[in-house]
Amino acid sequence: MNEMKILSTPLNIQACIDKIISPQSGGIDMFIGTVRDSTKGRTVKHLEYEAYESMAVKEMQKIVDEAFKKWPVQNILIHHRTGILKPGETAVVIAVSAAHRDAAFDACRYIIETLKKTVPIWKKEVFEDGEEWVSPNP
Amino acid sequence: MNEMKILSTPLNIQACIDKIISPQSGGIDMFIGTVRDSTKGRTVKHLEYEAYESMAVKEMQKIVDEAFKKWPVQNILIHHRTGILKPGETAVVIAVSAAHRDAAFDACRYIIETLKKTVPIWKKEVFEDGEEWVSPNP
Amino acid sequence: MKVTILSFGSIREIFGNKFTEIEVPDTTTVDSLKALLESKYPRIKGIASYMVAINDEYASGDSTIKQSDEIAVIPPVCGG
Amino acid sequence: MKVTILSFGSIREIFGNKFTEIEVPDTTTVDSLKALLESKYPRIKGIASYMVAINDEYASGDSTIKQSDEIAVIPPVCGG
Repeated sequence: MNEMKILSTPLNIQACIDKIISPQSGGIDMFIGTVRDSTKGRTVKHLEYEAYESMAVKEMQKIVDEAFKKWPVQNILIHHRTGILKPGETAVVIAVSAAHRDAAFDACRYIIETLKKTVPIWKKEVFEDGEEWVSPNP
Repeated sequence: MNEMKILSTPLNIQACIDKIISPQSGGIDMFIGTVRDSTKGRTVKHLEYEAYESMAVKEMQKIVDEAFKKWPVQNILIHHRTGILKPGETAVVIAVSAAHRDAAFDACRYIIETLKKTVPIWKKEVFEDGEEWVSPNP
Repeated sequence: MKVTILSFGSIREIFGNKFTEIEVPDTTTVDSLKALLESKYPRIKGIASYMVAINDEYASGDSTIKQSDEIAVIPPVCGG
Repeated sequence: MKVTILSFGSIREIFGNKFTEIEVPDTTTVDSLKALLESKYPRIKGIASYMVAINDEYASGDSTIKQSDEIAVIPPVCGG
């Protein structure tokens, strides 16, 4: 099973787990990306996420296909939120189930690393005194 | 924040996340260990988990202390269940929040690896036609 | 021919709109489209390594653009 | 002196009970306790590298046991 979604509503983490948990799995690794309240000492009011939805889902599918090729994993879910998110809110959930935990850990980490490089999603940090599109880490 | 618990009731994953999520964190890595329905081709009816509770919590604390020393992480939670668990049920939840995801991933993986080696918890696999205490992987 | 360019993030803010119409020669590559956009919107030259996507796929500089294509300008992505 | 031994998992099943009373010399090390247990319950010799814990801490073979200690026999652990 795999499911990729771009959502404009709050992500439901328990629902994500319910979708990928299975009696064939021995473990799930889940990454939850949340909005931090500060960047380089500046207080973040909120973040604005924007996605090129049709392409983002296709790029997510490529990452998932690659993960299935590289590791013996069972189910993969990626939910990414768009719109205005306040500090503490969840921007992304990546969950991977596998018979054995090493595959789940490796695939989950690969997916978030690659998502940040290839999936067309952008975020703008809004501070008390300005705003800035976030650049990818070099 | 850190919280280590041995529980005889079903683990509540959403409650675990609610405890460790924080506006200071940029990410959470969570490992969920679940009961598989088969081992080496044999169908598993259920597993029986047993813990030396007082010592298990102390050993968990040692692992958590070490993780805080090794990585810049913020909150760590370990909930481990005991008693009879059916395939698909959750035996352990490990959740780590950090400002940056690398620390969360590394610490979470370290914790589950070390827990399996040092924390006094045992499990017996009950099959249709017999039962067996599970040996640690060599 | 007239093509409509989709834009996002920092580039959308420079263009001023999510959809931008632009007149291009009938045979246009991604690289020549970029040159055209950069002459019209010089500020996008400040954006490191933005990409162009054609029909939801990253396109190389020598890819040719057809009028029926969905063309998008993609500043450096930063999801998660 | 008489000490009570806590046991778990496969060793608990061999002992037949979670709590087992055993008579040991007044000055007994972990290694000599293990030898005593192995002579009384030979089947535990089949369990690879079981440990003894004193007061919730893994104890080395030369640690001495006091009557007031909480002593536990720990087969190879396998949580998660």
